[in-house]
Amino acid sequence: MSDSVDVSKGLPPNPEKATLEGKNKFLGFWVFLGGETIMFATFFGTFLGLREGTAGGPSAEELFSLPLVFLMTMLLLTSSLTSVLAMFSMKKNNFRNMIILTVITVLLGFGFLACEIYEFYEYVHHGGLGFTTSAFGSSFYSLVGLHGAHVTFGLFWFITLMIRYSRTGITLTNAPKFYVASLYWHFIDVVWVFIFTVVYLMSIGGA
Amino acid sequence: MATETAANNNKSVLWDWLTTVDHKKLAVLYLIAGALFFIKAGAMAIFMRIQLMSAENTFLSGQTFNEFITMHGTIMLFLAVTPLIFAFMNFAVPLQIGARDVAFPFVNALGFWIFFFGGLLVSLSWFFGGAPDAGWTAYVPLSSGEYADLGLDFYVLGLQISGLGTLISAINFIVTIINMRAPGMTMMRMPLFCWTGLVTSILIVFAFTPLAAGLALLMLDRIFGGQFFMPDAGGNPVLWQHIFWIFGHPEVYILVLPAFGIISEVVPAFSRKRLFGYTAMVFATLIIAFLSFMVWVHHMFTVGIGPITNSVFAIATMAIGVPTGIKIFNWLFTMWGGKITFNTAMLCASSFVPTFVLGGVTGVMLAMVPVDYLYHDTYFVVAHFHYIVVGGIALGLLAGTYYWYPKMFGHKLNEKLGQLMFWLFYIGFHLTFFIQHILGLIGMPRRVFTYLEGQGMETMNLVSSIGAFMMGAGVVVLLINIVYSAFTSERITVRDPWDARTLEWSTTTPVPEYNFAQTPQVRSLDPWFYEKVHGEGLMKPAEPMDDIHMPNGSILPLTIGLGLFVWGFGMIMLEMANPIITPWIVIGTGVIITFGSMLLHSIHEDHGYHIPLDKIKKIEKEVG
Amino acid sequence: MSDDLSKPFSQSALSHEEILKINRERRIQITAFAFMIFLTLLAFLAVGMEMVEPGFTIPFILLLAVVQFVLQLFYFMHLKDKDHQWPNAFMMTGIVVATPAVIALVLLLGVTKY
Amino acid sequence: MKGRIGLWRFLPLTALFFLLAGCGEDRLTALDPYGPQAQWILDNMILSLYVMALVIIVVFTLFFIAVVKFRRRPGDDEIPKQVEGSKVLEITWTVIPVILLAILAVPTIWGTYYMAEEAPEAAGSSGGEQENAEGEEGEDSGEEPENAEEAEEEGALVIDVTGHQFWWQFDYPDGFSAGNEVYIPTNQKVWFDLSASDVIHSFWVPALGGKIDTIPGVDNSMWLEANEPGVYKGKCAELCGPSHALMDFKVIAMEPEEYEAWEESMTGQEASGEGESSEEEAAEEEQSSGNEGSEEGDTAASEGRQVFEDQGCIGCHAVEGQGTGQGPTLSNFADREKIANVLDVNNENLEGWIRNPDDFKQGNNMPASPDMSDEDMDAIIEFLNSLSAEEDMNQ
Ligand code: HEA
Ligand code: HEA
Ligand code: HEC
Ligand code: CUA
Ligand SMILES: [Cu+2]
Repeated sequence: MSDSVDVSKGLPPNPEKATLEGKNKFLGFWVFLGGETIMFATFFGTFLGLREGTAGGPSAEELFSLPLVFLMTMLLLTSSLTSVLAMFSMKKNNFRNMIILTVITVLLGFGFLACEIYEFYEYVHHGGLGFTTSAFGSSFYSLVGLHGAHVTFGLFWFITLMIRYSRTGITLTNAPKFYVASLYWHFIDVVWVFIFTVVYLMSIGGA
Repeated sequence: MATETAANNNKSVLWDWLTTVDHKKLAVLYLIAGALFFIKAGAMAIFMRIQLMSAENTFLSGQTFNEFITMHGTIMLFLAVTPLIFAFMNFAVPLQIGARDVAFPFVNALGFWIFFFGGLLVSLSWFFGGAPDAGWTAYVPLSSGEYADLGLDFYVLGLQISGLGTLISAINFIVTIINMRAPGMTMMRMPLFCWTGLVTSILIVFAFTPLAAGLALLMLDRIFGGQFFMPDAGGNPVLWQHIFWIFGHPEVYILVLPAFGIISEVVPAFSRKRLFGYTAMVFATLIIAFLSFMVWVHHMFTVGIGPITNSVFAIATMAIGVPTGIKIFNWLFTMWGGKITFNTAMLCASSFVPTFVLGGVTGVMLAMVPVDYLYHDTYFVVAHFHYIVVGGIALGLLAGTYYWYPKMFGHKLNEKLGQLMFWLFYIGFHLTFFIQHILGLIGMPRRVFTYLEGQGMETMNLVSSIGAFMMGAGVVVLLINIVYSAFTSERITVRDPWDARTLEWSTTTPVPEYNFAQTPQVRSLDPWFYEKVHGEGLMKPAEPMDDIHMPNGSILPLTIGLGLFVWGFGMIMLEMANPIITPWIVIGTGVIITFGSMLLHSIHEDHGYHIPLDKIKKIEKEVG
Repeated sequence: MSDDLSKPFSQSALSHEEILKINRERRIQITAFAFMIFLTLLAFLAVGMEMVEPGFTIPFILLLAVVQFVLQLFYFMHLKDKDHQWPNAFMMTGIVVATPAVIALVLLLGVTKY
Repeated sequence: MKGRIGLWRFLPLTALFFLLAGCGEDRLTALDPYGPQAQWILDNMILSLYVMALVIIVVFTLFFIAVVKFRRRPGDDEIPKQVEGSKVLEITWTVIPVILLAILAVPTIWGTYYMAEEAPEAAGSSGGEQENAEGEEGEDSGEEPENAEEAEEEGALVIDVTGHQFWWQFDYPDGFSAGNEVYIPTNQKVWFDLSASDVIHSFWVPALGGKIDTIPGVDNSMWLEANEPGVYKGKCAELCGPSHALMDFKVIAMEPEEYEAWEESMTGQEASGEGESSEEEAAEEEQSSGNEGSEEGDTAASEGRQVFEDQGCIGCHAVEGQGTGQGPTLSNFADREKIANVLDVNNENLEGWIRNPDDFKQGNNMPASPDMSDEDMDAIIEFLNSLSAEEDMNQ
């Protein structure tokens, strides 16, 4: 049936979709991402709806600092590029390159995460905005925090994959897994585009 | 060739069921779980009806009554009907598209167990100070930490978990239907049940995610002191209502579409006629699905959002009547000119049509905003949706049960008892719910645990309660029938006891583990009927006989579900006054079980096993 | 075939043309990336330096976000490729469903009546 | 055969409406409207019923015929003609419902705006009401849009409504409140500005009009108009806790003159002749002097007032002027038709209520006073029974 691919000539051109299993993973994951859009949309809507509800606490304009957000954006965007490049290496059956690029992706991701933790720490301890301070605080931390949780999950995913398959090279089983993880990572990146625009830039330049 | 043959041959039956990844066995598990939850929620309805039987009755207190309505609604929608439709989807969809299994058998089992443990968590609330009591809609502030107790935490976390299970099962169905169809089974040759299954799954993907988000917000609000909904700190209670109904309205179509699908299978089968206007039916389904995301504000007309919004959403809501009408008339014209056999399955399926129309037209009446100012939150609404969920979905599920029962269990259900059940249920249903329209109009709000004497509501409520008892009797007859038939019905050995039309009837009964020894070649809509009439009476194979690849069973789905259950329970313990163990230990345990199992699964690469050719030949010979 | 599934490959089955094609595509991706960085910079500058007229800032940066969103989806995530109809359909549905939802959560909270 | 069940069920429905409409002594049912809004709703409901009747008749007829005519006789193994579909039919049953829905859409939108009419600007000045009395009459004029302008010139009555678990607070523009019972003049639009203090409730007077939710943090408004004097039952329609079912209220509509008198007795202006003063003592004296009761009754009541204060009741229950928001205002308690909406008015019930309110309304917010001495209880009851505005104005 359809899971019989020609493997005699080497790694097939689209290893992530060479098997039925891979095709299924690929499609299933896209469906999941489709669902994630509306999940994030709900959090975005919540944030936008409650943005003004500062209840006397600090407001967005008072808190946010553009340079830090810019740095974070650059880290994440770049990591997205490296993970794209990793997928090109995968297609060419260049396992070493793929791992190196993925490691870079992960490092950039950790950089991003560190910034975010620093940012939250600052807001809580010096900005006076706790999770429970106001509706603005709650919705801000839950939206950005949800994204941060996705980043964290993505990082652990990459790391597990790399450890698990550190010796095997690219196979028809793990190619879909790497591919799907990289899709996930891009999706996180896409969400961040909206976060920096809607949460940070719009709050600062909003008036 | 890695031919580790079925490893669980010598394991116990119980172990076999706990670790199964076979879609047919999971279907049975879903069926049992769903039926148990249905009986539980139905029994609650009976208690509610006893309380409302007479004015100022004191059978239940206001608090208990609120817990009953909440659990009744929640269980019925999330834990009874959802698994029941999943039972039939699990059983029929792979067979109808000619697949050996679903796309991700492991995920299929995972979905079941997560759903099951989520449901268990909701049900546990009774033992920890009371069930949730804010209605299945859980409107804040009534459901917030300030006004509701632990019960709501069980609601939030239990639904979160079971919703996760539902979500991943839905993804699985989507991929199955898109990727696993047999050769020749184009999208426009798929049976309508597969179409509605696909569309329902898509709706689940896009509706359960906002629910997950909403429940997360509510959980953050209740357990971690979030400020989303309380106006004092800048929050807004209407936010929850939007999120809930963005999910909630599609949810009702999630439930009804598979019922539509079942009707679209049963009616043609017993009218011996192909489905009238197949293409129109498919597109109507898609339009209904699309519109269902654009109408949610019709549950919030009285919130005071403003006249423009209300008007727009009213029109959108009414528009749904058009594609639904297309379906109704197509069913009618399927029967028209056919040769109709009236057995229990067909009785349920055909009576679905007029009953559903009664419920549908009251829906359109509700959509008239200013008049909804009268109907909203009265028994008129209760009557509207029971006409659909009982007169529509429950009848559809009963039809499905009687229809697929022989294929699932190898014997038919008793006809006499079946018809008795049908008439009890059907008459009881009309008695219970028709009169509730009028109750609503004369001023009976819903969710009231009692009503004062002398308001003219006593007789009608009594009638309604009597009807409910009849329905209960009907369900009891069904249960008796199941037991009775298991002992007395003759085994079915033919492939196709109903002389039906779709692929699931082309395999042997009982269905072998691998469904089809050879993947069938599909040449038409209603392929089995086509081969019976135009072909040689058996499906043409699309491939030579060969070893069949099967997935291995695994206990990990169950442990992941268990892990989530423990995790969720730990979260609830954070809210308990004096938990015996530190909640964080419980949470940690749950997290470790969950992620540990997931890790195990991803580390242990399992390629399944092959059933050798000679074994297949032997099995095929045995069943003839 | 399950034994093939966990076996690495010594070589790639890509033909020379296919490798060239992949390299070309990779160049396009890098260009797209550069363009996205540019868009991001523009958005930050628009807000940080108040380059754009105040009333226009929000529509402007939202537009930039949407453009970048499309680029990300279609290039980095390959939605432009032709074997991606189903993924495309699901993302589109997600967006179509999400848009009214966000609008409702922002506007229709009962505080201002529409 | 199932077809017939549905049909004969449906026909009596319309008959039932008229049947039920007759027995509306308690003025609860929406089938017996007493105001232009409720009338509009009923008319349009019946309109939609006709449309639905059409749909139902068509579907049921087709169904009935199909079920009877196309049964398979035993032994008949013929395979019927396999029809694929029909474009013409398909279009027919798309277009006709669209037309029917369009018919319903028009009144829907019109009515939405009709009911969303906002209170005229000059709201709140009660001075206008006197003249209003003759200004507005009849159900018909109630529907006229010009009516709004008319009202605008003269100033409309706007009552603030606050929903509490499980009672209603009505604040009048003139600085006094009423608990659980709201008095309105007949034949004019009365506006309500609604909100809630704790959870969401919903304000509904079936015989007068539609409902609207009262939501903490959100301000809503609606209008109602009664054509006839009388008592109209109101209900809370949104689940709000264990005693949601018992969260009733009453709308008492009076002829405008009468209403005016009531209003004055609540503000205490005319009777005491002390102008704007709403000093506690003055108002209290004025109220008890209104009692036809003897001297003893009078002193007992003022003693009762002392106890009422000592027991802390006054902390939650105002007995004149503005309400506290903690408990229903009792300024006109003696005029209540029910105690806390659930108990018939008599002294035993009142005592029972005060001793342990939770027995009658689970989860309500009034503290129990089981250990209060009998004398104190009697004094409080005496005092509460003296709090009447109606007797005042009848004087
Ligand atoms: C599966 C369940 C299901 C289904 C299918 C529907 C279908 C519909 N529902 Fe229902 N509804 C519920 C379950 C369902 N509903 C539930 C559970 C609630 C209460 C939730 C709660 O508050 O707890 C509810 C509440 C509800 C409300 C809110 C009432 C209120 O609280 O104030 C409204 C308002 O518009 C509504 C409308 C509709 C409409 C227009 C349809 C339409 O889809 C119906 C379309 C069908 C037809 C119209 C019949 C067939 C058509 C023809 C024969 C063609 C010709 C017809 C015409 C021209 C009219 N529903
Ligand atoms: C699929 C959904 C579904 C189904 C099938 C039903 C089925 C029934 N419902 Fe349900 N109902 C809802 C969904 C559903 N309901 C929802 C969503 C609500 C709103 C909740 C809310 O307000 O939040 C609601 C609310 C609701 C109310 C209104 C409560 C209120 O507002 O105060 C009533 C009252 O009559 C009622 C009655 C019934 C009855 C009599 C049945 C019958 O059809 C049930 C028939 C089944 C049985 C009778 C079971 C038989 C089993 C036995 C007899 C075994 C006996 C065993 C023991 C006693 C141990 N329901
Ligand atoms: C903490 C506030 C509080 C205190 C103190 C209090 N009450 Fe109440 N009272 C309430 C509330 C709240 C209600 C409305 C209960 C309901 O209907 O849910 C109420 C209702 C009543 C009613 C019925 C009102 C009606 O509209 O029919 C009476 C009578 C009454 N209280 C008398 C008293 C007396 C006498 C005392 C003193 C012994 C007292 N209350 C003390 C809060 C209070
Ligand atoms: Cu207040 Cu129900
Ligand atoms: Cu709906």
